[in-house]
Amino acid sequence: MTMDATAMSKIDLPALIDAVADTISEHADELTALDQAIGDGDHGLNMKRGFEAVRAESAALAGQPLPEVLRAIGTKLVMTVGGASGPLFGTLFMSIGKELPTEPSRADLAAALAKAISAVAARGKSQAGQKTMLDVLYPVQAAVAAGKSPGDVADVADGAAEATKPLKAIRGRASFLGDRSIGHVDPGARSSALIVRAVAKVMEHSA
Amino acid sequence: MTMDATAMSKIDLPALIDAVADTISEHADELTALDQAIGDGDHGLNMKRGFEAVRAESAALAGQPLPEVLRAIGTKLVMTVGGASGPLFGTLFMSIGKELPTEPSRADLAAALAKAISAVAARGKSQAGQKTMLDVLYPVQAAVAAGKSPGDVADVADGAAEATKPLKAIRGRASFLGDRSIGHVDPGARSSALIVRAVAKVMEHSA
Amino acid sequence: MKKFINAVDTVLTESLDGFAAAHSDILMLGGGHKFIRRKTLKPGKVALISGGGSGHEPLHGGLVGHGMLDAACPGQVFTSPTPDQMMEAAAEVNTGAGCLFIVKNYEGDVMNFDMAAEMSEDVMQVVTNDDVAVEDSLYTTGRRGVAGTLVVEKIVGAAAEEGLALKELKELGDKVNRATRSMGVALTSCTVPAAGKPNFEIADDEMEFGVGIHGEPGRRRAKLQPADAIVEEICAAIASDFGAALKGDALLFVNGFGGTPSMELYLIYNSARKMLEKRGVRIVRSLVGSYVTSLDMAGCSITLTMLDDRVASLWDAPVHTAALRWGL
Amino acid sequence: MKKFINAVDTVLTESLDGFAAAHSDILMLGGGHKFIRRKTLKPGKVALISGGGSGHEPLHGGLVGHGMLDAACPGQVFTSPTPDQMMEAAAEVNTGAGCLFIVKNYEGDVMNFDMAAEMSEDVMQVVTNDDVAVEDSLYTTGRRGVAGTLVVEKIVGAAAEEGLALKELKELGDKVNRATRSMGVALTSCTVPAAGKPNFEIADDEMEFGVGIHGEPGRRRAKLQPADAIVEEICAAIASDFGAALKGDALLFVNGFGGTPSMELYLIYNSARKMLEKRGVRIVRSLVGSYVTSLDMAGCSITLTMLDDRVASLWDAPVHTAALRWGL
Ligand SMILES: Nc1ncnc2c1ncn2[C@@H]1O[C@H](COP(=O)(O)OP(=O)(O)O)[C@@H](O)[C@H]1O
Ligand SMILES: Nc1ncnc2c1ncn2[C@@H]1O[C@H](COP(=O)(O)OP(=O)(O)O)[C@@H](O)[C@H]1O
Ligand SMILES: [Mg+2]
Ligand SMILES: [Mg+2]
Ligand SMILES: [Mg+2]
Ligand SMILES: [Mg+2]
Repeated sequence: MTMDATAMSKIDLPALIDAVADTISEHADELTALDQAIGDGDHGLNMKRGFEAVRAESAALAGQPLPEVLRAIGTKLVMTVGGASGPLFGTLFMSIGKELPTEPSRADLAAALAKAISAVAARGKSQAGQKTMLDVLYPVQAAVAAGKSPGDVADVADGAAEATKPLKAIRGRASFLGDRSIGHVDPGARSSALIVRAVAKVMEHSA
Repeated sequence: MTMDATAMSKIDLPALIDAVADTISEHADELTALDQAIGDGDHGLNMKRGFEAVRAESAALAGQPLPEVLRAIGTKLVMTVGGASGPLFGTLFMSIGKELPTEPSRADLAAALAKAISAVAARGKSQAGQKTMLDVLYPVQAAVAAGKSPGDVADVADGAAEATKPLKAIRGRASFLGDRSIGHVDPGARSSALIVRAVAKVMEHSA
Repeated sequence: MKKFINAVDTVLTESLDGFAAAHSDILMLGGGHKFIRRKTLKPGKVALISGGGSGHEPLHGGLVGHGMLDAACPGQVFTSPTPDQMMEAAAEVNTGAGCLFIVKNYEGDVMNFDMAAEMSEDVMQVVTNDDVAVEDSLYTTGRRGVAGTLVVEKIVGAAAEEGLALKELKELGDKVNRATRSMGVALTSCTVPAAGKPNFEIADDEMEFGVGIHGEPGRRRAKLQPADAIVEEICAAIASDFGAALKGDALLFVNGFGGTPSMELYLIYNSARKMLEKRGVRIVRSLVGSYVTSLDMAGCSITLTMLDDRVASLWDAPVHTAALRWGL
Repeated sequence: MKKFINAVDTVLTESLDGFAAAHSDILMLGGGHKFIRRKTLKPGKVALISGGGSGHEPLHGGLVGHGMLDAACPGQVFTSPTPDQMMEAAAEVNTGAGCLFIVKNYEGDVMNFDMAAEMSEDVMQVVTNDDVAVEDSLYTTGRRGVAGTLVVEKIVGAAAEEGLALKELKELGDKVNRATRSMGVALTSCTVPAAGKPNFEIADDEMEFGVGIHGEPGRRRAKLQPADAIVEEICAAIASDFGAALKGDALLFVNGFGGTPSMELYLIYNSARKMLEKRGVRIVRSLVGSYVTSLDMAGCSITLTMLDDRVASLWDAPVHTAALRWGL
């Protein structure tokens, strides 16, 4: 199965929101534990608070077009997550929403993702290789652009998250640890991969 | 061997001071541990500070008559021990010094002890059976009055200290614990017994 | 033991040196670290002197200054000061109107202050005993003086500044003490530097109810409860002890024992305020913070003082000490 | 986890309610607990707004009041506040002269305040970054803002009270920040209520050197040292970072992280003061206490701010907040 415009526009948005909120909430303790190791131990709490707030508005968003919904999700995340991840994930969703047409093709999605990831990097003054969520987002965008299946994209995301382990953090709170940040998976990379996996599953089902 | 006036006046005062300071310092941790159980964990520290201060003046006191020395010891304890034990042990030594003639008989000692213990009880507004140092001092006085040998007096003191274990504290910090004070030896009773044992040993040697 | 120290024997003097250097505008040390005194004395004012074992900071040294104490005598950690300390402090800060000793009701403190009073002139004493956790009967040494002591020192300090005479101040102090009740709860013990380990061990789901301020065990060990349940039990004990006197305006003082963050203290305050107001008291003055501590002990106490207009205005009077400041 | 709480989700709001009730003479809460604001605003004065994750109390809410902040935005524990909080605070306390945001240099804080600034009018920002434990290079996110932030807020707050314009205040804030260096050491971690366990485990004879204020590990773990050795290492780091600027008058601020008793803080102050004066600085102002905390973390930081006469007099200017008070 490959991803196409049909799949995108057929997506069950409430199901998508539920799936993402579910995975984040289920993994909140794991994300917090990752953040305790090289950060301040709130990433799971932050993401859970944000995506549960999004879920609470899911019904209200149900009828609206995809770009609107994504923008609303982004705004909600900005207003509820806080920390570094709030503005960054918020910017990600807001930007995808801004860039995506109502009935997007795969190429539209790849392009929107590319722009949104640039917006995240601009907001974070960061780039690939600095042990952040970007180290998952860039390869995910590449995989989408290359036409990989949702499941394969999710595998790429998982691998990319795991691959942050040997990196030394240059951005984010973990950078304060210097070399001591080496040997741990970046929490934001892990949460990004979880979101990608959840989205991929829903897309596969709606295909 | 029994105690008599000769023994008393022949006593090597610097040796006596050393013996008491030694035993208190050696048992300071034990006394503190007893006080941690039912008090505030400072009894060993307090007593050690006091008797080491007394020891530091030992040379200066060497030439002086016994009553003077005892008064000086008491005053030094008052000015260095602090807590409840400072005024109480200070009063004990000061009063014995005040009551004792320069060449005391056993009867003199028993009488002086009786008066000094009353002074302690007055200062502490306390009496026998309240789980305090008095529960050692009263039987010690009785044993001295009864003509027991120094070694036997020290045994009485040890037994009396141990016998504070089942008592419920009515005076001192341990009384704040109510029934929870039961089952522990009173720290001041234990330090009193240690002092008696040290004094007894020195008296035996000078006999 | 995890502490910032150089040697257990010098903790107190090094800390006092730092304290005096940091607050040299307000206070100075007496010789041999025997007392902390106001830099500038007010001739003709009754001198207020308090003191007690160290480890309760900012009590009492942090309360030396305009509107509160003239001198504070720091004992060793959790050990009452010795009589020479109070005698020398009194000799130095008594400008002729006499001295009032404010003493927390522990036998050690009482006996040492008593001896000092016996050997000094023109001294009266107020003994604080606000801790309702301790039964006040013939079979105890009476209630402990705990956080309420700060309230007594503030009120009497303001009145002394106004020029009240020794006997009037003693009566006022006794009155404020009678109008004050406290009770504390601890989540951990604390470590006296020279002892090197905590006074008691306690499991992760337990608390000590009815503790004093010396890291000692309390009246009873219990399972840790939600904050509201803890506060309810403390407020009930305080209220029942006040009996019919529980009415009208009051000062609510939530005191941290040293290791409890202010986030939790304000949460406790929020809970206590509601529960006490439900019982018919009006909380018109408040104090929240770690003022009467037990080194690093985690825990807190709740103190309630019933106020009349006069006492309330003395509470509001200017104060300028290391720890308590307003109106100046 | 041993804390006085009812439920992890309500710790913050309950605590804020208590805080607002206890200090209702000085401040009040914004809707939805989004900010703490001065009760009485001063028309025509530039509004100072700070904020950050909670758990650092009394920073920042305890610094709202005359002579310091107009509003503080509390995030969740250790989590930067969200932009709507700063936007709503700005809308409410900006009386026409504009708003200065004082932001600690963490990416979360910076990004959230940036977003709020982009969506508000007439806002400038001062970003504090006083922590010398963190290398300031292209390969880091730059230095953290830690206890020095309080100094910036005090100085800029006094200048705002005098009527300085937004741009002047921004320049003053940047200048004070550049004249300020800090470094911290932790003996324990701390427990975020919602996480339920400490961020890191640490042995009884170890310390974390170069920590920030979020219970996170520091630059390096080391064996516990005597206080003088710890202070010497911190002072050396601060001094070498100041370089030639280390001369003349200075403010020495010894800050506790929450779990360290004031006895130890004053001992550290005593040691630091001597070591810095030996290096040629004159300590003419001092602050010692737990003002910029990490919940219940045991540890402390040392902050040094070089003072000129103008900055010293702004430090001395009257301030009346929950946590810092003098001259009023
Ligand atoms: N400048 C940045 N650019 C990209 N991602 C970042 C940046 N700073 C932080 N992150 C991401 O945010 C995650 C941390 O989020 P979170 O713990 O919620 O916020 P905080 O670090 O403020 O506590 C990191 O694991 C990292 O992936
Ligand atoms: N009122 C009293 N009468 C007699 N002995 C007392 C009294 N109060 C305390 N003690 C004795 O003092 C001992 C405690 O001394 P210490 O720990 O040095 O002082 P503190 O209790 O002030 O910390 C108790 O174990 C008890 O034997
Ligand atoms: Mg985090
Ligand atoms: Mg004791
Ligand atoms: Mg004691
Ligand atoms: Mg955070």
